[in-house]
Amino acid sequence: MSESARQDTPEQAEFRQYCRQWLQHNKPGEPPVRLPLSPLEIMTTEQLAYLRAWQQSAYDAGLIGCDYPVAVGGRGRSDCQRVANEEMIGARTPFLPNVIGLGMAAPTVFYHGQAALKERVLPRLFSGEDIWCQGFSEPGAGSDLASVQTFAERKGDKWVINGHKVWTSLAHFAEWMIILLRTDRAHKYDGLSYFVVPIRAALGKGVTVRPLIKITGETGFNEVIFENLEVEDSYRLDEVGKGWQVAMTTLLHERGAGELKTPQSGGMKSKSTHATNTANLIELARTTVRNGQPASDDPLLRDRIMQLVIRETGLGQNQRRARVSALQDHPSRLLLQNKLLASEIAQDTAAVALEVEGASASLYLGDENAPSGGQWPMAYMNSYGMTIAAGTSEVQRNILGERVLGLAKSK
Amino acid sequence: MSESARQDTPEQAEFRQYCRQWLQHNKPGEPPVRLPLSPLEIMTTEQLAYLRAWQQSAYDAGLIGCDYPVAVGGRGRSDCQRVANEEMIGARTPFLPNVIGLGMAAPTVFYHGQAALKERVLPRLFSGEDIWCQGFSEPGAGSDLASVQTFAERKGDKWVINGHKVWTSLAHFAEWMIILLRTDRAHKYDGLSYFVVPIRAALGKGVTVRPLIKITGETGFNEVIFENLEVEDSYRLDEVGKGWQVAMTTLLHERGAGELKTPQSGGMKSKSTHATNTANLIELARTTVRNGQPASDDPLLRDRIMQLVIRETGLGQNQRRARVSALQDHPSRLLLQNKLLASEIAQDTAAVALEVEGASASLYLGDENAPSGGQWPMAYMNSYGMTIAAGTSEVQRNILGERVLGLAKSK
Amino acid sequence: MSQPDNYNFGEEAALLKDSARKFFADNFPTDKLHKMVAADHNPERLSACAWDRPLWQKMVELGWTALAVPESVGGLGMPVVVVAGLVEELGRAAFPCPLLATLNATYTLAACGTGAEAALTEIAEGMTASLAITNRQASWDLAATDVQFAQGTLNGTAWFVQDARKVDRLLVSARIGSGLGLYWVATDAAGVTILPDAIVDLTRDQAHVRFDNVSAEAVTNSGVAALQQAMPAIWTLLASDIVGAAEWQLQTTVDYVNTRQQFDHPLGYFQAVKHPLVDVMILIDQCKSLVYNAACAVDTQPSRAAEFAHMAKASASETAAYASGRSVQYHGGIGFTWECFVHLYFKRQKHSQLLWGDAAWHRAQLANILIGKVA
Amino acid sequence: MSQPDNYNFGEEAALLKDSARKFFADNFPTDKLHKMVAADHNPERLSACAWDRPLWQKMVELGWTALAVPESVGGLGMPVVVVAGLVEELGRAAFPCPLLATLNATYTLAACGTGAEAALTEIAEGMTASLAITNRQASWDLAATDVQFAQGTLNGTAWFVQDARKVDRLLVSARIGSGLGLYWVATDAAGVTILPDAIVDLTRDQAHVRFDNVSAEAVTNSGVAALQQAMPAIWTLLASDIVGAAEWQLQTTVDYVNTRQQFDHPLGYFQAVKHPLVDVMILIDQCKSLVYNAACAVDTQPSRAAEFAHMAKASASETAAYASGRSVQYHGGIGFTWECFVHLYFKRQKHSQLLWGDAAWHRAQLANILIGKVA
Repeated sequence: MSESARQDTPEQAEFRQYCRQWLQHNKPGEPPVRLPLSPLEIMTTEQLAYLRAWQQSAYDAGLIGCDYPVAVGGRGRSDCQRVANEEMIGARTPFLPNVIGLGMAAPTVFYHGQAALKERVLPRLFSGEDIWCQGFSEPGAGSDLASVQTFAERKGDKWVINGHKVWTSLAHFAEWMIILLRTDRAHKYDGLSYFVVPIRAALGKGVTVRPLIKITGETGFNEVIFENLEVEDSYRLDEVGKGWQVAMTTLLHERGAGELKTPQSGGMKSKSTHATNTANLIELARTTVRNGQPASDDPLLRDRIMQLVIRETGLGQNQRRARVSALQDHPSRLLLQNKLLASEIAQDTAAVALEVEGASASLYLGDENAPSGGQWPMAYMNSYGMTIAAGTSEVQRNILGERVLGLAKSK
Repeated sequence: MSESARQDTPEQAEFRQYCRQWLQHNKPGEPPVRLPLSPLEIMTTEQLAYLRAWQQSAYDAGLIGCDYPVAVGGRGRSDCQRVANEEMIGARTPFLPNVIGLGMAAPTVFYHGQAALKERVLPRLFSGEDIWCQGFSEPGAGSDLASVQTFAERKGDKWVINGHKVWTSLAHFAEWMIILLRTDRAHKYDGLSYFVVPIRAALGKGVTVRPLIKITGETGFNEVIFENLEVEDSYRLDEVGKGWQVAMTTLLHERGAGELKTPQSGGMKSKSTHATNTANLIELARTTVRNGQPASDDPLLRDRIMQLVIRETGLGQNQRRARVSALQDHPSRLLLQNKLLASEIAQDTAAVALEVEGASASLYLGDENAPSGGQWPMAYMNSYGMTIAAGTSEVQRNILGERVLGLAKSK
Repeated sequence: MSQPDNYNFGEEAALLKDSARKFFADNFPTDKLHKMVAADHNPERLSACAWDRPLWQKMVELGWTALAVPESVGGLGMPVVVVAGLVEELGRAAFPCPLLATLNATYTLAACGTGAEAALTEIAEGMTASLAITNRQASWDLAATDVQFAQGTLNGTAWFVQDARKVDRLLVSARIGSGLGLYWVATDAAGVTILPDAIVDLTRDQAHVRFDNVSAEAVTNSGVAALQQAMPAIWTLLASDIVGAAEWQLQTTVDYVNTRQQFDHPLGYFQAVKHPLVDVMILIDQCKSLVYNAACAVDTQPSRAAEFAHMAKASASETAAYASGRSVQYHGGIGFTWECFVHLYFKRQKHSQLLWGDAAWHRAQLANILIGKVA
Repeated sequence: MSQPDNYNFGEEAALLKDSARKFFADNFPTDKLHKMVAADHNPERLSACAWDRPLWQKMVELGWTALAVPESVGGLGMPVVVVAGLVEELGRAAFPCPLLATLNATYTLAACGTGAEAALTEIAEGMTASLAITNRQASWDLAATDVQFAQGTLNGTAWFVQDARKVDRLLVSARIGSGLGLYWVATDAAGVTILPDAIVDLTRDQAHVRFDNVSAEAVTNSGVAALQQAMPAIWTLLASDIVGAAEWQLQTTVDYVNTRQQFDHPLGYFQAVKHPLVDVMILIDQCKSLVYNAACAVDTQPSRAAEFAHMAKASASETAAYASGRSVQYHGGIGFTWECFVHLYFKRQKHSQLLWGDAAWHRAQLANILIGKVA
């Protein structure tokens, strides 16, 4: 019996039992298709269909959104999502496809949307029937998010949207988009408002979704162009001019630092998926012959791999320690490090893997002789998506220096 | 015959011959005292006397200041100091004690001082009779040099100086100080003026010199306090308000990027002196037994030592390439890196040496069992003097980014 | 067997940690430390041994030296996580005293079985001790020693003995035949000569100790096994000391760069200062998390104690080096002076960094566990 | 014997370097490169081999492929420093062509003695070639090969053959008895099968080549000695290619961060961007200085050629990795897209970084020279 289980409330204990039993009988079998590494890399409708079916069944069983009130499609439980997540991951289930919806849109709509809107959109969000995407970044607004220019102009009880969003993962599958818009050009932060927009319905009628190609050659990101798209005022979250505050709710939950725990499953082993972690790196080093000896015998590589093991373990232990208040001097000091550390550890892990592979690191996915099917060079390139997206590593260090250490604000 | 010799002009060739012969007969013998690592660390009058005698004889022989006009104590040669330096260093002579005088004061006085002043002070500067020091930094003006507050107030044809200078090496031996003073509080840069000040004569009468102790425990730096010190207007260099431009001449020559080549000797081997370089590091690794094996057999240490060898060699080759215009895209791109690289390579070299020594790195100068007499921990601590003084490494990177790469000025 | 989520770091542990922090803050602020240990700046000085013995006595009376002693022999039998909390505060204060040395001896004795009960009882009663188990080369091979035991007496020299001049007893490792014995010896016993080292670190003393026909009885004859069992706690506690000291370095430097103005801004405004300080914080947090994980492993998951302790000390050594360098660099000129306090921690950290194995050594041991030894 | 201060990099060398830079700037700007090599973005694509053969012919007519060929066999017999200058510009343009491959073959042949004259003459006349001397594991041990020579024929597979589909000839290393022979083989000869690799780098092609009873005659039977003599030039020229490409990455990124505005400032204003870009420049300059030092050593100080060439390639590999990472990171989102040009250099540099030995391997060889082999 795991330690977290040992600390369950009665409700959690009973729910944990239920989850276990349900998962025993309802965990989906091997996927019919090669699964992507993460929901953000879903490329084909086959992949989506398989993952969506899993989310639907997990939702119907009450494992997703269970801490939300019944009225909006939840089960009104208290702190049970954590239990469901532990059990789903423990059971090595597939991940949930509607990741932006569950992790960012749901809490934001829940805290800032009107009752009618919540009741309409959240159930289909939890079930995965409606995929959600996020419209924050723009060509001119990356690290400096508050400089978004996509404009919503009021026309009676409607708003007319014009502009250009980029890096919108899943937009090509999404029904809805959470979007940060400018409603006042005179004020940078107070000139922003936050909406939900039914983009699928408007495809070809004011909304164009174009795929962006990553340096890996993969698609998955999109750019979304808005031309005179009309949306109802009821799709607005919170007041006009409060968009920045609403966006903070989104980012807080994205960082896992929000009130509502994000539903998570995953852990399903699949030969075709390949995680960027030190376990796989060590496996690679063991099976690679390099200058005549196993790479795992090379003292320099051993040292560099151990450096990564220590950072990886440290990150895991940070998350554990973050739950022990007596061992923290500052509430968000550890949580705010997660994204920065995870992305940089992944990047360095992939970089070392390429050195382990040596000249064979030149071989890519299409090459039958590529070690690990060419996944490591792809992982290395993708790692820059991680250190750039959702706040570059540079921005993350600013946030940590200013919010945690209390150093003077750079800008 | 060295390559540089091969490229000598007739004058240089003849002069080189002369230098060689003179050095053969006049190179000083072993010092009677333990010599410091650099002129800036001269602590005793015995050390100073020995080094001063050497500078005097080299000056009398025409090896020092020989490119300066005869009128100011030079020999009116063209580009012969370089030759003298090569020969003096080749002959492994002691270094010259009046390093600030020769490297910074002399060219500054020469380019910005009045004729009478030059003729008065430069000969005794070259000969080493007068030691010079530099009064730039203040408690409140470190990286931001232009914020100096030590004030010179005009009183007829005199100036009255009040304030506080720090990090003035050699001040306890110095006759003269080059000093950057504020003469106008209204303008930051244009409110500065540059003087030479006879501090020795004024000790106890308006000038107080107090030693500063370094983290190594060594003395050598000083703080100098001015209380109503009167100096003549003829000690001013260039116009009132032009102090910043004059200071640039000083810094340019400090960086070795000035018109006039600084007289340099050195290279004398002395068991008591210990240079922070990879040759000594390799020697240390060879002679250290670490976890049962010679440290020089440890693959990780070998790799780290080679990293330093490569940086050290690269720095030397930078200086060589800096003289081949066809292999440079920007005139000062290489020169401006010297100080930054030299100080950081020294710091990292010492750091690796401490790891080679392991627990024995805890042993300091006073310990008979200390490897290399405890010089490595001292060198490591002193390396921070190098990365902080004369423009911190952070300031150096700003300069390189802005002046060479043309990036927007940080401040 | 898995660990408790909260490291078993409960009420009691939190209380002790807080009171320790308050104890040092109230009784031994850094200026007091500086006045006490930095009196003589001569780089060729011989080793000093300046410490506040009366304050130390208070710590003994508070029972801090008996924390790790098993209850069976009159100690408090506290888990290592609790002790780690105390040691973190000790490191933050850089307080010169034989607490770590005594704890190291305690954990080693506790692994020696019944033969060690008398010694442990002495510690429970307030005696202090230090390990004398290192050879001239400071090899971290536990079997390495330059002391021999024969005909009931110890002969040879033990090197790098920490706080030797502050302790009452030494736990000495000596070769006996093909094995290794551990011996409990009074520092004032006949034939024991403590030869102080002149060290850089002003907050500790260190010595090599000569043994000339010192009569002694073995606490155990399976010294290597006992040391093997004890080292994870020893590595972890030193790492905890480093974490506390590094946190002092970080906070002190943050305070300075927030006040020091250059170019019309506090230094901390500049990313060239801000981001490296964030990296210091990141290293400290990594290390701190690994310390409590390792401590908890010693308490509840012995099969993985060595693995996690190697991680903790490797991380700590990197943290000590980086935090120290940045603390001096960002204090600028003033940080390079003897009068500024940062060099006290700079030197203590350099000492700790290389003690009981540096980062590379611990990673090499870790690799032997996780990847396997190289054939 | 010491080197000339100016590396013997004179008029002629400067002229060639400038004209090469102009040649690529005029005829093959980066957008043209992108259009040519980045047509197919499918990550599972098979290897393409897109290059501008007519432009390459111009280069051949300019005599660039004959630069390193000794005059005795109709070449121009230029020193390596001159060639390094040309290759630096090639790297800056990331121009897909078999110049490096042909130069590598040339230096190896030039070390083979009279037996190589015919082959060198072919190169002097415009033939292109590549080395086929690497085994499946890409061991950089010069004696390692998976090809055997027996009864006048070659059998086996050579791996990681660079630009194999662009060249006319292969210089193949094969085991013959206990020795190693080098063989000059036409790529269209009977029994030669070129099996293209699907590689990340879009600016080169790579293949493994199968030899089935390919009849061939040895250019030399002391292949290891010849390769040993040639490798310093080969390492140095690849390092020079890396330097040129890294300079492109630096300047392109500098231009971008000077225009891209965030938080009311160009990105380059922020030290978090400015200082790492300075470090990129520092690495480039270190590498460039070491490249010309190594090239000059090959020309004038053969006794130290290997030592200096190891430094150059070790430095180059670090430079390639760091410059590439920063170029993508500071281009931000746009730098992560296929349409942006930076990934072309990112991928070429990653390929170059690991080719002919990575940084750690070269440092290990350097240590064997400077410290001595570990007993």
